[in-house]
Amino acid sequence: MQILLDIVSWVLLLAGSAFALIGAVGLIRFPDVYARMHASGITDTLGAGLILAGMMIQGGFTLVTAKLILILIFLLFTSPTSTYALANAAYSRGLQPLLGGPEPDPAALEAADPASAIPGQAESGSVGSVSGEDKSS
Amino acid sequence: MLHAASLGLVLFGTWLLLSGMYVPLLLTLGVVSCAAVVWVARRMDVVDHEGHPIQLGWRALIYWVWLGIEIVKSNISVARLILDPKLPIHPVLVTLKAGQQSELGQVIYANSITLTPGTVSIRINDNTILVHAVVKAYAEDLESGEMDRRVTGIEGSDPPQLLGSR
Amino acid sequence: MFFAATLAILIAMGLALARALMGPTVYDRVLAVNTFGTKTVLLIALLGFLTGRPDFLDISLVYALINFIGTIAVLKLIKYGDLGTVGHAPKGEP
Amino acid sequence: MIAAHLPALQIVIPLAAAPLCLLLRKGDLAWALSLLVSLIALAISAVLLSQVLAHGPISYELGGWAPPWGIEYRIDVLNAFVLLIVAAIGAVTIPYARRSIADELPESQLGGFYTALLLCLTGLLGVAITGDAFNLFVFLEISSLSSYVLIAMGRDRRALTAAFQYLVMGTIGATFIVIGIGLLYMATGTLNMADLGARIPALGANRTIIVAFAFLTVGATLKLALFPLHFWLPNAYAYAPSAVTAFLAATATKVSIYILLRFFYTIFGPAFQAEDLTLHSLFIPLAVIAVLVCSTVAIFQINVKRMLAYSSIAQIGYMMIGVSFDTVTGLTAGMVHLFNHAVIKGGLFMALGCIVLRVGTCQIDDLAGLGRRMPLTMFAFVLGGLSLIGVPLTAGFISKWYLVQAAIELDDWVVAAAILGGSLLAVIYVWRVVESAYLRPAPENAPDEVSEAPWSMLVPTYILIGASIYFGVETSLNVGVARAAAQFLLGGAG
Amino acid sequence: MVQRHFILRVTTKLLMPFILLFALYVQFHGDFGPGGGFQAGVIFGAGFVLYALIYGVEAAEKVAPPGVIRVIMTLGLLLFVGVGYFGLFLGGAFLDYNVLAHDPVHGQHLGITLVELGVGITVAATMITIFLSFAGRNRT
Amino acid sequence: CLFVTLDAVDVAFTEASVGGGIATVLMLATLGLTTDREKTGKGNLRLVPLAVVTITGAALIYGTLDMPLFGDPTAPIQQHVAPRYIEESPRATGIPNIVTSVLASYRGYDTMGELTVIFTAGIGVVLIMAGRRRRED
Amino acid sequence: MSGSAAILLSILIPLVGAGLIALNGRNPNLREAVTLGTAALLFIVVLTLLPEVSAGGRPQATLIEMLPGLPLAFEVEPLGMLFGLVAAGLWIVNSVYSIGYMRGNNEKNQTRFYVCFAVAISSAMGIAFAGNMMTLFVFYEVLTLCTYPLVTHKGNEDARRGGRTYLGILLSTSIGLQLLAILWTWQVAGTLDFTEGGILSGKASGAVVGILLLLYMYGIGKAALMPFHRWLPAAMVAPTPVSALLHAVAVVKAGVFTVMKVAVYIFGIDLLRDTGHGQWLAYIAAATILIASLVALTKDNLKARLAYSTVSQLSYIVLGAALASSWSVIGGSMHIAMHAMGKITLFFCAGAIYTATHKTEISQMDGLGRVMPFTYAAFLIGALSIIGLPPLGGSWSKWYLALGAAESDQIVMIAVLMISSLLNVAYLMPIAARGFFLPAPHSPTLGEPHAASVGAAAAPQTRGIREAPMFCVVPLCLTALGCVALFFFADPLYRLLEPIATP
Amino acid sequence: MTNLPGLYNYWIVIVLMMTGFYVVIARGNLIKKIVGLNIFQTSVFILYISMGKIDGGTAPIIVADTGGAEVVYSNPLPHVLILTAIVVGIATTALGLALIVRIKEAYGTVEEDEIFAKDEQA
Ligand code: NA
Ligand code: NA
Repeated sequence: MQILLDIVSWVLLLAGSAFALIGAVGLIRFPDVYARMHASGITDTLGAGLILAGMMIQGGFTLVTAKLILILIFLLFTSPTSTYALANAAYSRGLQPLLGGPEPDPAALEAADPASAIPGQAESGSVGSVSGEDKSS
Repeated sequence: MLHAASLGLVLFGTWLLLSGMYVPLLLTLGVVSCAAVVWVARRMDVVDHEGHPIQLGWRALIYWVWLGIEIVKSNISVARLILDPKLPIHPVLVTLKAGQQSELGQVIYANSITLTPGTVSIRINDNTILVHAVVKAYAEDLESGEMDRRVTGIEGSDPPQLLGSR
Repeated sequence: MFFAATLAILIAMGLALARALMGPTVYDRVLAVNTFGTKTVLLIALLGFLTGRPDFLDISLVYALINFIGTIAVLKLIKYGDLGTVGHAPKGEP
Repeated sequence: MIAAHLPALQIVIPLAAAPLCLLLRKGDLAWALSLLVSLIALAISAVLLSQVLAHGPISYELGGWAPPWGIEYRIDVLNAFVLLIVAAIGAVTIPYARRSIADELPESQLGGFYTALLLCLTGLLGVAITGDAFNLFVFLEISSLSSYVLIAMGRDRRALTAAFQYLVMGTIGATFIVIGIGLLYMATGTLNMADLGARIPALGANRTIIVAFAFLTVGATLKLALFPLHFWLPNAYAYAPSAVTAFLAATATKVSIYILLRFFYTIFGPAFQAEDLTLHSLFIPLAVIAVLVCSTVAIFQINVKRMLAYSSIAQIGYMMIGVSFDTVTGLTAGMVHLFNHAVIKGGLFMALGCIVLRVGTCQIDDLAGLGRRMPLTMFAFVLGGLSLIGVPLTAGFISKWYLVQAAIELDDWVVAAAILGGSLLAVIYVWRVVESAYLRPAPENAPDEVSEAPWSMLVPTYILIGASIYFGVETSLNVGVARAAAQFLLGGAG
Repeated sequence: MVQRHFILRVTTKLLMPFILLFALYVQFHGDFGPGGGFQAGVIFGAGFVLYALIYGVEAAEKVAPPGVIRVIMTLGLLLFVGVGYFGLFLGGAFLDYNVLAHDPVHGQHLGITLVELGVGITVAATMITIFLSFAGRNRT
Repeated sequence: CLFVTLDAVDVAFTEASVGGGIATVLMLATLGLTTDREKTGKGNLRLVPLAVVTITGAALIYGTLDMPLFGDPTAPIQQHVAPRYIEESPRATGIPNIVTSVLASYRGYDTMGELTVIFTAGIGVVLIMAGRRRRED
Repeated sequence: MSGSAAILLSILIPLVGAGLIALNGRNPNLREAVTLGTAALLFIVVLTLLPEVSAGGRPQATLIEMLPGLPLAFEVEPLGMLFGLVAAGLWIVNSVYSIGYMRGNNEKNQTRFYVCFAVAISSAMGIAFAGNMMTLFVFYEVLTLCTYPLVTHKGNEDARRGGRTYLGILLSTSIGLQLLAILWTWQVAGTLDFTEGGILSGKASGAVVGILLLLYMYGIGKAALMPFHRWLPAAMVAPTPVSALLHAVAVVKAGVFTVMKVAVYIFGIDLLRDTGHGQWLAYIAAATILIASLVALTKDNLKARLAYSTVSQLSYIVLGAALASSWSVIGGSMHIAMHAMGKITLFFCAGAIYTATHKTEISQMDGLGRVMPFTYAAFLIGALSIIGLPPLGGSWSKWYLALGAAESDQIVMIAVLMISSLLNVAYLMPIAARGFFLPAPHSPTLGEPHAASVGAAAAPQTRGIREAPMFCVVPLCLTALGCVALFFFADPLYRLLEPIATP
Repeated sequence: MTNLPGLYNYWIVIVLMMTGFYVVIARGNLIKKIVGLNIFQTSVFILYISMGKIDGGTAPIIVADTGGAEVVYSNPLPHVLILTAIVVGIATTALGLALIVRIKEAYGTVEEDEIFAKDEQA
């Protein structure tokens, strides 16, 4: 029984590791920040989930498992929220996603980035002048 | 009040899970802590149907299971994209209608979209959600509206609390 | 086996770090740092198992929490230029 | 029963009073509490000094844990003396501060001000009293952080940059000290200073120890603004609120000297220094340069606070000369000057504070004609200036006497000449002020009604100025205790 | 038209009680695992920071009025120092916990718990104070 | 995380909450309040600081030469004071976390000082920030 | 009255007087009365010490132990007795004169003036009676500081500059050199008590003695040994009573007195002679005597000429110490009194001339002798005394100095003394001669700085007698008589001083 | 010199430490100075913690169930010291940043050279 659990746990851990790695690779390979969010989503969801699940099996029905579950829940709540916040901030600040063709143009990316200097409001006036509204409103 | 009591219970359960030490002193401290947290949380005005959505009930659990499966599927799908040497992606932006009545429902919907790799919600606006999909097919999946319906479903028939619900 | 997972996480962290350094936009960096944080959470949990004392998961939990708050703060700064602005709808407005 | 706990109370009474000051919203209440506490601290330090003189070192085990496992207070003649200096200056500054600070800060900040001042006092006393190397760092930081805040409360915007500069330098210094303490701990396994002192000789020429020595020295040197690591000091003193300048000038650098002494003599011991000649011979030239260069720079200042600040750096040079001589006379000289300079500079900065209160500035030209308009204040300044120069019958003379004597004992004529040369430079910068105040008419556009400073400020000023005369005539306290401390340090550790 | 940031707001609402509870858990379990007053205070403060980030400084100050927080800040320190004095009054040295209870071990435990509580209180209050000072700076 | 590998879990915990949290948030707040533009071209190497740093670093490395080896159980640091904490503190305080008992009891006085430092920083920030706001035109 | 009480009183009385003067600042008559009363009282107290000291007694007093082994202590020996008498006695005269001068010239800040004056006398007493070098140094410095406000009395740019030079040289020499010498002495000898025969003999080698002597001699800036003499002419910006105080009564005399004390009681005459270090000092003194005299010749400003004369005359006293023989020491010591009396007369005269006519330049004073006969007669007497002609006091001191030079086989020094006397004649006599014999100039405003303000008084000056106020003239007559008297009372002086030369 | 490999980790820490130190003293931007200070201090923390590490040791929290095996605990004292030092560090950082905010308001810049230039003019 223990061996079976170990095997399951190892498989989960390995699979989780694989997904975490794939997500990281995606983070490198994808052409723009919006696309990369999908890659990071892999790590945050299945990567983290599987690894934590692997550990849960090792932990058995103990408080360790409970804490691992709490961690997972926490990740599942916060990850999409921060991704949304990120996408929303980027989009509100005028960063357009690359659509259609798979070939990204780095120069265009740089030019389109209004926030390359933190927080980078050089062209939009003083800090804080962009109030709480979306431009599209 | 119901929310507060329920929150207190949930918190105490969490305490028990975290603590693992079931001695009188720590249990007492746990009760005190939970009470204190409920008090602060009420002060912060976070104890309501949004902050502590007990009204969703068991329907939420079913949704979670379904969502989990979706997440796994889309994970595998996007992983394939990443590992494909040609990187066959074709990002699109689409605007989806969010049929939920409450902000909570829309939040669940938007976060579900984001949680499933391949799609990211960028903005919620007047019951519409702007979504970035890495491949057009993902966007079309969403446009089919199944997730939207399911989220609307768990909302149930609670009073419509679209905006300014507090 | 924990070791293999740890190794994988470390590699993934390295890649995230690379992305953080490469940018090119500040959002890429934020995204990379955020993912890096998530991996740190996993790493700490794994290290607990690796060293045979898995009761240090609290640290993971703290890390996850801090990572989230940090990301929100950065984004708020980028978006509004300071941390004090109210970033949501005022009460009662439609 | 209380008597046994005096060492703890010396620190924890001001420490507990600091938050209470914040709770007392009214500035006057906070002031009254601070005053009470500072007087108690002074009384305790006096009792402690007499106990130490009578019965030898006192040890107090905090938390009841025996050293080196717990933290120990260890009071010998040296730190009892320093405690007395710090507490006395505190007890004089706080009465003075009431009027001076009320003029410089809004009412809403007064409670916070006294909190910070008490914290600073606590920190300085804590540094002086502790027998634990790491605890010294903690209390050093209490005093440092509160002094950054106190300095930043100055009205001029340069107070902010001065505080920042001090913060950076002070933190580098403190971090160096932490590194040094860490290395010592690594090599010996203990943090208790007496224990360290007992274990280090056994290690012989250990490179880790040597580096620790270097880091502790550099760190303390940064804190005490020894030339050429002094550049943070002039602005800090010039732009802080007057009472703060008086307090810090009279205490903070003194405590840093104490730290250095403690490191040199209790932890490393005279034997270690004898081997480590390079560092030792580095100090005297630096100190001599400090005396000459900074005195010269002081001459060219137009802001009198800055002038006195540069003078302070020069005076630190004097103290370092004495301390570096490594003889009983030299150490006595260093410590006598430590005491005397605290009194003199405190008094001088207080007199300046009176001027700032009435005139609004302390540019040398704005002082024109003040000899007539603020006779008591200016007279205090002149007396203090004479003491700074080292004229006979003032405390400054006693310092110079012992310093030169120490130099002559070692046939170090260059240093002797430098010490006296520094005095001559002091004549020049002091006299620039005197001339302006007494031999020039008040400027045309000067405010009409410049009256004498209020009594609440004059009395504390004259207490310190009077002390700087008294200790130039009746020297049994300062010289006697300093000599006892010097003998203790050289004898006790050897 | 209104910025729809309710995703952040709702998530924060959901998490907030658990963050605060976690802080208290860390506070009271520092004896057994990693953590203690300082960490608890920081986490509590961090929860508050999150609240202020999402709801704005004004709302945060309504929940935690700066004056009150400053008082709490002093109370934590006074609790610590007070425990020290208490040991002194009971005949021990300053901060001697052995005398706090009949049994030294219990005394130690009690002392440590109280002292850690003082640390937690002051640290949390200080974190909140500092953050609000910074974040509230740009208000007119 | 590094601290976990060095067995310093309490430190890791603190560093996680402080380094990742408060310090970052404060840094961001400051950036928000101060930065209009990022100054570029300031990255050139400055020789005097470089010399200072080199000398300091060389001194430290020199100092390491007589240090006990990393992890050496016979090092003085493991011999003198610490063993008694490990041996005695669980009995004396009834607390398994030795760090906590040393922190709060054996060296409780240090901790009181530390708390005072925090307190100082708290009121210090309030006092500094309360100063008049003088904007330059 | 016991000796120790008298010593302390003589320091205390002027201080108390200073306090009373300050309190009576609003009532000038009362203030001046206090000044005079204090001066008289002081003189009496000092006089009470004389019998005991003459009889070989050495009254002592100790105030407090400032540093371990270094008390503020007093002991009256012949040299100090002499200086004390001179200072106390001349203060009376000077006070009377000051009243006339200050009122006659409507000077400002008169109260401050009298207070500082009294403090200066107090410190002069402290110097005179100091029982050890430390005590002497303390009062020496106090004297410097309390005369600074006197020098800068006018408060204008000239006064500031003069004050700077004054304070700068006196403080820097005393702190930079003298203090070092004192500390060194303390280090070598272990004591600073003035002891007959010196404290350094047997303790210090020849080279150390030489360096110490150099440090002392230049450290005692008040002795105005060249090249540290600049302060004296610079201090001429002060009102004339101050110049008199500086040049005759207190400051310079304190300087040369200190030189004597150091030579006699720190080094000991024998040590100086045996090590031969007196030799070069003698040369420096001789050079100062001659050069200063020559400079004096070139000065048209009366006070400046007198100032250089003082520089020159002071070095007689240093020479006396340097020659290190019994005669020379006695001669030098005597010269303290003799020069004091002569020079104060000359300064009083200069002040009287200024008060009456506001003239400062010698070239403007042609024919004034006929207008101010008393003043000019006194001037003549003073000048002759300085030159060293009998029957005036100055002749004795020069005589003993010459004897001393002969005794120590310093024939060159005898020549120096003679040449110097000739130079004295050359720079002093023309002033009197011009006053008595040259006709008054036709244009009274020629080069006259105060013409505008005193034009009315200056115009008719060629007719009749127009002396300065009584308060000015009487004192200068008295001191002129003093010059004569000193000639006839030289013997008691000699007997008083004899013990220091023959231990 | 056989012990050198056992010291390499100290050297890495020292390099990190000196990087921070360099940033503090070489950079003119006040915020960067504070960042440098943080790096500097953090590496000192690592130095301390490394000295407390013991081979085969574990975190100094007593394990209730040792399974009969001898448990070696790492030295807790450096941890305690560093906890204190961290707190001091964050306190310093907070103060420094508050000062920077005020400096920015008063001078309009956070660059050291510009601040000096403005002080010179005044
Ligand atoms: Na997604
Ligand atoms: Na703990």
